[in-house]
Amino acid sequence: MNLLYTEIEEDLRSSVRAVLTDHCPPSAVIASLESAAPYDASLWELLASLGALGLHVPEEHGGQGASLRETAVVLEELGRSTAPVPFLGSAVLATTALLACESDLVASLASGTTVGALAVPLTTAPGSPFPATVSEEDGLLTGRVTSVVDAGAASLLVVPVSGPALYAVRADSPGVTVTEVVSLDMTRRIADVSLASTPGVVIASGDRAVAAVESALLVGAGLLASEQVGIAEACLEQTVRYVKERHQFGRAIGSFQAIKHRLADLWLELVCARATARHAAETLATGSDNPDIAVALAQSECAELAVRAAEEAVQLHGGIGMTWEHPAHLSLKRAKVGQLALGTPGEHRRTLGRLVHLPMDIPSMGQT
Amino acid sequence: MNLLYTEIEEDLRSSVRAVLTDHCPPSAVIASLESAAPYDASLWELLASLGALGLHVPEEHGGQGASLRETAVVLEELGRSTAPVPFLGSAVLATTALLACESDLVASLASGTTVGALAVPLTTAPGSPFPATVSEEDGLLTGRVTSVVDAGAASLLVVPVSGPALYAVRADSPGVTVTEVVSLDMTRRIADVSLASTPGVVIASGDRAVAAVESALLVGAGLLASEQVGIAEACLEQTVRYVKERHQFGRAIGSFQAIKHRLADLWLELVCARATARHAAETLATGSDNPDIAVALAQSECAELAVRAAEEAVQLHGGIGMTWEHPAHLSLKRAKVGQLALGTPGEHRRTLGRLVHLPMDIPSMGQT
Amino acid sequence: MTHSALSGEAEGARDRVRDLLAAHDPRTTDRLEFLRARFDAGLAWVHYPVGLGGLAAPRELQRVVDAELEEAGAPDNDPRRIGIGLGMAAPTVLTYGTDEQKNRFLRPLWTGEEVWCQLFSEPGAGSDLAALGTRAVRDGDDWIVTGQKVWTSSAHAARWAILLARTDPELPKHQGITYFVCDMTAPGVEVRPLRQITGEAEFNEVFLTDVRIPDAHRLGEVGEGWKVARTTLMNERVAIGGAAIPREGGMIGIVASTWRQRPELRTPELHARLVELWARAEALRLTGMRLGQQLAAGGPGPEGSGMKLAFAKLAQDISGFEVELMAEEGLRYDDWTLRRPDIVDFTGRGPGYRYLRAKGNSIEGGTSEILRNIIAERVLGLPTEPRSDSGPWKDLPR
Amino acid sequence: MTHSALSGEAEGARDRVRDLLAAHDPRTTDRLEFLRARFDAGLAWVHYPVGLGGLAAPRELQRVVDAELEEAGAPDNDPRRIGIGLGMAAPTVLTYGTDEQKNRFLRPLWTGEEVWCQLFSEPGAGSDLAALGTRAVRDGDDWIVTGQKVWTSSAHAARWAILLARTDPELPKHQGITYFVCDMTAPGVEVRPLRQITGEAEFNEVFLTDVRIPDAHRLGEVGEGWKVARTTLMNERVAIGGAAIPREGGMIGIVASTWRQRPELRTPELHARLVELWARAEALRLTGMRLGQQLAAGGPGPEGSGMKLAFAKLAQDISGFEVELMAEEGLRYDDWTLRRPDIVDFTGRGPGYRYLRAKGNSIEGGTSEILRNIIAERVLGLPTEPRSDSGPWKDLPR
Repeated sequence: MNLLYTEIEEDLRSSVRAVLTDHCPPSAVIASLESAAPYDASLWELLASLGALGLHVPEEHGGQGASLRETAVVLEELGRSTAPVPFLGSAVLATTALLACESDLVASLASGTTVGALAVPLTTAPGSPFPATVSEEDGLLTGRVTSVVDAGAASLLVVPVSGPALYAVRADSPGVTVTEVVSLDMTRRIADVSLASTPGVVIASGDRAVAAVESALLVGAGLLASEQVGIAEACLEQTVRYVKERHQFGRAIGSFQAIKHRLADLWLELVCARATARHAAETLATGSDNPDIAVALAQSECAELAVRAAEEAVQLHGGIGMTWEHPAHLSLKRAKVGQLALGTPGEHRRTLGRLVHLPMDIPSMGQT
Repeated sequence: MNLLYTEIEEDLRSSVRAVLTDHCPPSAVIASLESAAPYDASLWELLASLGALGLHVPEEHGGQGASLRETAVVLEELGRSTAPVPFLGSAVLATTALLACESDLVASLASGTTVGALAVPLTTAPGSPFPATVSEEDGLLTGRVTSVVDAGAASLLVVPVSGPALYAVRADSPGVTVTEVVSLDMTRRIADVSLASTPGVVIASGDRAVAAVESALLVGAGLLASEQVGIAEACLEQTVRYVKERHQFGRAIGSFQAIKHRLADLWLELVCARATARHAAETLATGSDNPDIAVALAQSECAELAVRAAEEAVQLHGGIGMTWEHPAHLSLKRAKVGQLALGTPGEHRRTLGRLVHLPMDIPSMGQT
Repeated sequence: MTHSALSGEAEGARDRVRDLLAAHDPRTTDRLEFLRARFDAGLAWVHYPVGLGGLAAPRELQRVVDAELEEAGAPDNDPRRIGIGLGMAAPTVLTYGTDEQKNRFLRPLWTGEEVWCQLFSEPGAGSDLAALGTRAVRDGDDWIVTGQKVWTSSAHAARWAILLARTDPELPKHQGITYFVCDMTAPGVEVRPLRQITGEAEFNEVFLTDVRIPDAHRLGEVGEGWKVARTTLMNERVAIGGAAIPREGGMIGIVASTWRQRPELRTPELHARLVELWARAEALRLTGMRLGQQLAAGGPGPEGSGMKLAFAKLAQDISGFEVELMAEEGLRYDDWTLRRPDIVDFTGRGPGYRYLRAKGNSIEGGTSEILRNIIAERVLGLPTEPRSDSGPWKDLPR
Repeated sequence: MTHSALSGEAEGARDRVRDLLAAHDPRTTDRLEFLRARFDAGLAWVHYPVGLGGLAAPRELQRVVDAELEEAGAPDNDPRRIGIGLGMAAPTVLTYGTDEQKNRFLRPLWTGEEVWCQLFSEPGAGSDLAALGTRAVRDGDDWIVTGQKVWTSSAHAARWAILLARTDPELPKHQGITYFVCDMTAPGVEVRPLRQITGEAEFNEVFLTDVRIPDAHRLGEVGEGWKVARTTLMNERVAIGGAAIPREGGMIGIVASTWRQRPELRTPELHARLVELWARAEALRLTGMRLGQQLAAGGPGPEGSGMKLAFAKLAQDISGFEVELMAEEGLRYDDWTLRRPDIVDFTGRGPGYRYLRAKGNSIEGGTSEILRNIIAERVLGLPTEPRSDSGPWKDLPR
């Protein structure tokens, strides 16, 4: 089991980081927060040209034939920069669901010509019951799904339908309404999706549809841990840089021991979280360990860490970290929403307890 | 509602502290740890002569006619010094149970001529079912109670008996076996008590017996919070003193900011815990608020605080705090056992949640 | 102050209130006219000197006056809107101002005709306020002031500011500071809203470019600005939690209600965390109550230094928990529009707002790090850090 | 080092092992005689020089030799018993010793005939080891040493000690120290057991009163003791967690078993805490595994500095939890008798012992506070504190 980054992964990271550094500086992200366009289309094209959108898609399906390990590295970088691109919705959730169904539609997602979204609430955790708020009648779909990540950017919706089944629906089909929500994280927006007698194409049904959705949720949660590591890493780096530069009382504030110790603790938590995120990516990619355990563990550790790192960044930047112009809040909002996305740490820990045979049934439950 | 200390209470504190400083220095407590005698009889007599053993016992029952507020102040001082005296078992638990039964036996406990113990496991929380592991047949008692605090020092056992009823049993009666346990806290020892066809005297039965035991447990838990405040206060004071004196790297270690901030946080927690302990004592004494809530709250806060303060004391004393000769471990052991005594903080919080209408019933319980 | 002495004073004050009301019926008198008359009657702040809105009477008497006037339906001076003037500028002007300054500034300050703001903090001088770098250079009877101030509430509404500026960079940092009253309408004063992570702009940045301040608007001696500022800052610290609040007052009450009303949100882990937060909130409430009792009993009340620290941490933990508890709703925000609120309202908006706004609690008005230093040094008596900033201000690293 | 080069060396070493076994059949040879012969054959530590128990061969070859000898049933030198000699004294003697010292000390050290201990820490010099005050004064060909050392493992069994003493108090603290080998049987050496909060005495205090040490037992130059000690200390830091441990290895496994076997102990709060601890333990296990892979790949592995810190905190949290989980059993202790254990055994005793012993994890071998400083300065590159201890040792506050 390889928990390190390979040379190929490091090369990929460099390419992605170079693009993000040039095309997605904090000032641009902040400027985008209130724009109507939910994502940065030109950045998306640059990522597509790097092949970053279809890394874990086999070559015969139009992808790079790499693995989820490489996709995880891209997410680390996207987390570092809080880039406003629909990567989680399209390149992770929708792509994984389509791959599991062996649908040809995956090729256009891998190439970036189509943006996809998986029509489930962003808070859905792996292991949840099949989310079927849409029903089918005479081949037409009707129903509503709230809080769908990246739906506002998507031209292709992958929709779980009671039955169970999984449908592909073009976003410009009759009866489709996508209503943007005012999101806490404006760099990763959610939207409510309504279908009213909308035509769609079945891409899987029965157990296969259930498995496809579960696979997407599990992969999504597992790779989100890598994004969270990226968020935390960037927060720690920015904070370390700031406390070295910022002088108060005639000293760099980073020479004060209380600040040093807090950052040392944060670094250590990051080191441990990174091991769990790599473990999840490796396990999802190779099946070398139980992926359900690996994902639940990585989410337990990384989701909390990202929030803590972002909160420490805001605090240790003092007043400047509370301003709209400073990027600290981008990380804070991404991290806080990440804590809710694809299962809260509490839900993942509950799952973990079940998976590793630490049961919760309590004899005295009745009396409380 | 008075959350301060009255002048009378401060005078009482001074008297008790003077006795403890003179007769119960850390060296004496450490020397006592491995002695067969479970407590310091001469210190007990001194406390008796101050009237400290019957403060909340009405004068007509041979006590001082003060209140539980004053008894709480004595416990703060006993916590500070980790004095090896059977105060919790005799002057709190047994005395409160006897008072609730209006038994004449309380007078000899208040005067200190008799040491009493309430025959329940020390871990029993207020609100627990009536603990009846002893049964009665033809007026003779048979059964076993484990982990009874201060039983090794007691000549009078107050024994809950199935029925329910409460009996007074002389420790030198036929069939009584008191087996000392190797206790984690050797300054507050526990013992297992066995009765085999032992004669006893009924002092309450039915609801009155149940209420007496509950009263003892509630008062015990509530006043234990004051002891825990005393432990934490002493740990903080000793640690502050030590870090001012101890020099490393050419500076008092208390000038290092990480240590300063940790001690500031600890002080703040102590300030808050003290308010809850005073509130519990005041509420138990006067009924000015819901005592069940007040006790659950105080135990939630103070039991954890004492452990944290003792752990910080050991850590910040460095190597010396790990030695048998240094008193830090006395506080650590007293605090850790206090966390288990009369309900863990977790149990008290569960009770608190129920009392303040924050229910725990969970719709999705079945799936975990 | 004995009780009977206060009773005598109270009788006198009640007479004055009666006279004021008789001469200026609140139902028919213009609000501002009434407030001016109240000031002139010495009933504005009774412990201030006669002629400056007061009666040189004990401070406790104010409660009696306020109660009587409120009962009669008299208008108040909207103290939340002019808090900086009342709480910080006025005591400083009173202590250090010349007679001319006191006569000029205090009346319109108290009536609210002139709003005040505070130009102290700078981008480079936050926790270390005494390191401030805004320069004031003497030019005849004026000073010419240039620099940048930040975190200024009410700057956009203010007529006057209390201002700290450096008049001698050669001296150690605390010694070269002078205290001024700055006219916010003077040329060279530019106010820009400072937007926060909540989307709102509660505060402003203030840019001062060659602003002329007459020497007559200096408060205290040249170079004694730090001493003067201490008077201001001592009056800033509000006794948070000093007032008795009910159980479940504040944020914990919002979360507790949600919990009770929304069983579908419950999990055992969230339950354990909620009860822990509830207990901490209740403990802090009791601590505030105990502190109030200590202060009332004339005790030293060092606990006060800790209340803000504990309150900030609790508010952050509760609001962070609330977003998690709300699950899907936690993904949403109420409004990112740039607003300019007059006051901070934690309860009127959504969980996301509370979460973000509470982050400021541990920064504004003294960071939690500085408060821990204060507790460690002033309450616990721990030694200070070795100093690195005792040389001339101009040589300090920054 | 190429693979084929190692193969060639390995063949040669295997031949030597065969020769050793042929000449000294482990089944019939006295243990000590065998170990001496092994040393003389250069198979003790193959990377040591020829004549000093080695073959001047690559260190990796040792694994081959050890495996061959183990398979043949040869006795080992009980490395846990003589860890300080092997891990700290030997590399220092090898690096700084004279030929005479190397010839005298290394063979009986390796065979275990002579146990070594370390006289470094003092009551007044713990985290700040370089502040040590034990004095060594020159007297002809000898030094006369007086002082007190503490936290000394194996002192009661040791024949020799590595010792740091101050030979010049006028110099700054790092410069006036000299490194000696001290004969633990010399007059004036007194060893007292140092009892810990667990009731055991793993360590000793060592009192040195006018102990004569010949100058021939000095290691390195006079005044260069700190440099010599760095060699010793670099060899001390054990790569905790470097080895792959199985899931639920260590303390978490004990608690998880209890949980599974004792449903009556379960509460929702304890469940949430247990799963959180389990996750932290598993994360730390994976971190150790990742660190091992980094080291194997020749990476810098700064993660190593953090492992001890994280391990200490985890061990303390798990053991604290375990006592709470055990409820009534948590009130009890297994044994307060003063014992003198050779090794620390966390799993063989009860929860109370684990709880108390784990408190030492964040103190011994570098406190967690010092480790945080190291991470902050060496890994994150944060600035050091202003120094207060650069003057002559004798003038330092203590």
